[in-house]
Amino acid sequence: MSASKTEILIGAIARLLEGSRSVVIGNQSPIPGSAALVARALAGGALRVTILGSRRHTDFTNGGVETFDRAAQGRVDVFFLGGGQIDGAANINLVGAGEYPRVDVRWPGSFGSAYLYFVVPRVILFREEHTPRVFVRKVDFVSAPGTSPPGVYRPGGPWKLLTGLGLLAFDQARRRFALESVHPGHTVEEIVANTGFEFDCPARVPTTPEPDPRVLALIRGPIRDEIAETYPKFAAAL
Amino acid sequence: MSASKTEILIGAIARLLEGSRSVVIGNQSPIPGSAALVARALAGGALRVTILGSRRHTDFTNGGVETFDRAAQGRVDVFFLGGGQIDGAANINLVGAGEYPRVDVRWPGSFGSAYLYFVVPRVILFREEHTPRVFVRKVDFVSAPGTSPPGVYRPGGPWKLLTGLGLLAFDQARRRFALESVHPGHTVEEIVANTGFEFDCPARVPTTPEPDPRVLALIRGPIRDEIAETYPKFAAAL
Amino acid sequence: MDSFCDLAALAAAIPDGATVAVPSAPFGVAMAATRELVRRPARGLRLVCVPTSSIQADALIGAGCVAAIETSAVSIGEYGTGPRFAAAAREGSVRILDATCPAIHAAIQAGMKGLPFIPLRGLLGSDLVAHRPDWKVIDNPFAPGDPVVVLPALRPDVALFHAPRADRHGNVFIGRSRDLVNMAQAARATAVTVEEVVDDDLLQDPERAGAVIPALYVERIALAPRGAWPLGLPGRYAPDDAALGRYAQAARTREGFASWLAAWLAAAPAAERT
Amino acid sequence: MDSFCDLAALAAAIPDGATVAVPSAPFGVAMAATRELVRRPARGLRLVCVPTSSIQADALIGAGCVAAIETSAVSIGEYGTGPRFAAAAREGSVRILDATCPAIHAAIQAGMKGLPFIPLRGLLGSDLVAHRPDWKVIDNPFAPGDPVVVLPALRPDVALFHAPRADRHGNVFIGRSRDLVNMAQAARATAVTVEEVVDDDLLQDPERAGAVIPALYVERIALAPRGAWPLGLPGRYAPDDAALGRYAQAARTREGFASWLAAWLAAAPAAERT
Repeated sequence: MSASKTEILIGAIARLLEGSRSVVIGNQSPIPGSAALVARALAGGALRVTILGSRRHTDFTNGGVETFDRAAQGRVDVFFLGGGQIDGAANINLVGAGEYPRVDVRWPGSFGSAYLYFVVPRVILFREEHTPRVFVRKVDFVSAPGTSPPGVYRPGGPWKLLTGLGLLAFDQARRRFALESVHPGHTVEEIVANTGFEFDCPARVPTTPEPDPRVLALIRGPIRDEIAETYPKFAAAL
Repeated sequence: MSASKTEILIGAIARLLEGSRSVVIGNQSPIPGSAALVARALAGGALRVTILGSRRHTDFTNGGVETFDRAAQGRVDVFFLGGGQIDGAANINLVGAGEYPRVDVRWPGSFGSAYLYFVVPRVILFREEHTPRVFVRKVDFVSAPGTSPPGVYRPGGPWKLLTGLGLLAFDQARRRFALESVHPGHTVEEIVANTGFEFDCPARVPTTPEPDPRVLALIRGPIRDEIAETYPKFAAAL
Repeated sequence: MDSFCDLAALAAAIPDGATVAVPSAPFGVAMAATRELVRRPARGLRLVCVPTSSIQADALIGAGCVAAIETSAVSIGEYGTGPRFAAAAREGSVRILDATCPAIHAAIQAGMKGLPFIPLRGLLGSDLVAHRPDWKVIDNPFAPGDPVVVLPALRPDVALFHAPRADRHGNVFIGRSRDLVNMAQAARATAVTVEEVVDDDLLQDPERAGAVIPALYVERIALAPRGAWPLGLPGRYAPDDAALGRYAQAARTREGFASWLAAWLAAAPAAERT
Repeated sequence: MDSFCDLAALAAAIPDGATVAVPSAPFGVAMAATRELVRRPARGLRLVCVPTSSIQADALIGAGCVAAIETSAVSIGEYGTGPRFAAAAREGSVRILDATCPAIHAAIQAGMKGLPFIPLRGLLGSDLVAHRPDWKVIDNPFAPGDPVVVLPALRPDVALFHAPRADRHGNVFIGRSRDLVNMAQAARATAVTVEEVVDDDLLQDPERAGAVIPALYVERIALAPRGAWPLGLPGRYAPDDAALGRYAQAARTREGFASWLAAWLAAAPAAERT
C-alpha cells in the first residue's frame, strides 16, 4: 500500500528532524507529533520529544512557562508554527484577517509565536492548506516577523515551510523562500498558482520522497499506537 | 520567679508584634522566634509566624526565594535584622570591620538585608550585645542603608532597635534613634556610654516592662516546647 | 478556617471591575465558579489569561461580564477560535490586549517578585508591540545597541482557578500546574475551587509539600467536584470534547450562545451529573 | 542511562575554572561530591552560592579550589563566619563578590528564563552596589526618576547539589527545594548526587511529578547515601551539629584546617559511618 498524503507529510517532517536533539510539539499538532515519534524511533531514542497535551510524552514539571524558559535556555532545537496567514518574508499572522483590532476574521491569537520564532534555532512552518488566502503577499498582522534587523537578539527563526503541496526552505539573508520539493501528485505550477508571494524555484524541482517501508511500518504500527494517547481520532484515521 | 533577661527581651518583642499580621523569623533567631510564638498565642492565632529552619512553622513551598518574593508582595509585616555594626542613621553592616574588601574582621555577609530592609514595613533591629564596637558612629560597610533619598522605592525600613540594654525607636524623617525604654537593672547612662552614636533621649525614660504573668506562663510552658523543635539548646536554657 | 465558602460566595468575593487572572485550559480552570460569576452577573471584569483561555473567557465575554481581556489566545481546542471572543473583536465591544504566552508569564512572575518591570527577548518587530502602549523597548543596559522589550509587572486583583484538593488549613495542592503558584503570589487575593477537602495537613508531607500553595495566599476556597467541567483537570479527568464541541457550535451566533447559556445556568452542578 | 556515574566521575565532569552554582545549607548540598573535587584537586572554581553557603564553600576555599566566590554569606550556622572564607577575605586570596540573597536568586531566574538582565528593588545605597561593577542602576523605563538596580543574568557552567532520589531515567525528586529547579535550568549542565535510585518513573506519579527536575536538565547523577553530611537533607536527616562545630573550631587556623582536611579525605564514605 502506497503512502497516504498524511504519511508523506509525516515522512517529510521526520527527515527534517534527523540529527536534532530535542523537539517540542505544540497543541493540535498530530502530524508533527507523529513525525517526531518516527524520528525518535529512527534515532534510537536520541531525539527528545515533548508533546504538549500528552501525559506520556511531556516531561514538563514547572508549569506552562517551562516551554518558553526551556527554549530560551537553548534546550529546544525544533518547534513548529503555523498561521492563518504566512507571507513571503516568513512573517506569520495568528491574530486575524482584516484591519486590526476590528478584524474581519479573528483567529485565536499569537500564542508563543512572537517569542519561540526568535529563540528556537529551527522553526518549521507547517500549514496543510496551501491556498492564496493563507500564503499572502503581506500578512495583515505580524504575530511574529520572519527576519529581524542586525543587532536584534535572534538565535532562531524560520527554517522550512511544509504545506500540503510541497516543501520550501527559507533563506534568512535573502528573506525569501525557495521551493525544495513538490509532493507526489502535485506540480510546481499548482504551487505557484496557490501562493500569493514570490519564491525562488530551481529549474528542476524534485518530488518529495515517499516514506520508505521502514518508516511506513513505524507509522502504521507503534507510532499510531503512541500518538493515539494524545490524538485518538487522528490515530484511528491513520 | 521574676523574668530573666531573655524573657524580658521576648516580652518586649511580643509587645512590638501586637497587631501585626505576619512575621518571618530568620535563621539563628531564637529570641525573636519565641516572641513571635508568644505574640501569636496572645493574638489567638491571628499572627502568621514563619520560622526559617523550622519544619512545623515554615509554610514556604517555593524555595528560599519565596521569602523575598513574599516580602516584595507586601505579605510580610515584620522582619528582624542584626549587624556586626549598626550606626546612628540605622545603617547596618553584616560584612566586616575594617576597610573592604580586605577587612580586619570578616562576617558572614549581607544575607537578604539589602533587600528586606527596603520592602518590609517594620524591620526590628535586634542585637543583644550593646557595646561601642557594635553601635558605631558610622559603619565600615553599608550592607543596607537605614534611610533612602526621596524617589527611591522604599515601603519599608528600620522601626525599632532592641538591645540587651534598652529599646530605641527610629525616626525615618530625622534619621535618628530615640531611646524608648531601659531594661530593668540598666540605666540611661550605661546606654549612652555603650553607644558610639548620638540619639535622642527624653527627660524621663521608662523602664522596659517585665512580661506579665500570662506571657511568662506562655514562655515557660507551650512556647518553650514549640521553639525546642528549632532551637533545642535555647529552649532547654529558658 | 474562614476561607471556606460556597461557590456563590466565592464568586461574590470577585468584585465587578476586578482584574482576574485565570489559567489555560489544561491547568485547572474554575468553570463552576465561572458559572456563578455569570449568574450574578459580574460586570466589567478585566481578564488576564495566563497565558491563554478557552470556554471560560469565551463564555464570560458572551455573557457580557468582560470589559477587557489580555490574552495570547482564546481557543476552544480543536474547535478553533472562541466564537464570542471573535465576535467581540469584530464588534470592538471588548478591549483586547493581544499578547504572547511568555510575555504574560514573565509579567506575572514580575508581579510575584515585586519587580517593577521585566525584560523579555523576542517580540521586536511583532505588531503586538506596536499595539501595546504599555510595553516599551529600551536599550539593554549591559549592551548598548541591543534593543529589548520591557513589560510592566502584572498584579491582578484576584487569581481564580480550580485545583485537585485543599486541606482544612486552606493549603492547596496543585501538582505540576506551577503557573498557579505564580498567579497566586502575583495576585492580591486568590480564589480556588477544589475537587475535595482532605483532613491531613498538606504541608507536613515532604513528598507533596513542594506542590502546595500555602494558605497564606488563598483567601477563598469552595468545594466543586468536577469543577473544571467541561474542561479537564490533569490526572483527574479529561476534557469533555463533546460538550466543548456543542459549545463551539452553539456560540457561533448570539442566539445559539443565549440558549447554551440558559441551559448552563439551569443545569445542576456538574458533580450531580456524573 | 549513561548519566549515572560514581562520585569521582561526577566531580571529574566539573572542569577546573568552571562557574559552579551550589545551594544553601538546608536545601541539599553535595558534600560527598565536594570531597571528590578536593581530592582531585579542582582548581580555579568560581562558586555561585544560591544564595549562601556553609562548610562547602569554606572547605573548598581552604583547600585552594576556589578562584572567586559570589555569595550573600558564608556561615557555619551557629558557629559563625566560615573561617577559611574569612581568612581568604583578609588575605585577598580569593575574589569575593558580595551579594544579597534575592539578587542571586533573581540573577539565576534571569538565566533560567533567558532574560538578558533583571531589575530588583532595594539595594540602592548599599555598598554592595558600589563594589559590584557588574550591577548597574538605571531609570525605571515606566517611571522616570525612579532608580532601579539591574543585574546581569547568571548562567553557571554547572549546578551541583544533593537530592533525595532519582529514578533510572535520570529524573530527580527535589521536594520543597525549588531553588534547585531554577539552578538546574539556569546552568548549562547539572550534576546531582542522590540518597537513592528508585525503579518507578518519577514523572508518572501526579502526586510527586511537580517536585521533579526532568532528566533533560541532569547530565550526571551519582549515588551518595548521606551525601550531604555533615549538613542535613530536609525530611531525611538533620545537620550533624557536632561535626560542624569541630570543623568551625579546626578551620580557625590553616594547620587545624589541614588536619581536618586530611581526616575528611581519608574517611570512609559517610554512608559507611552511619
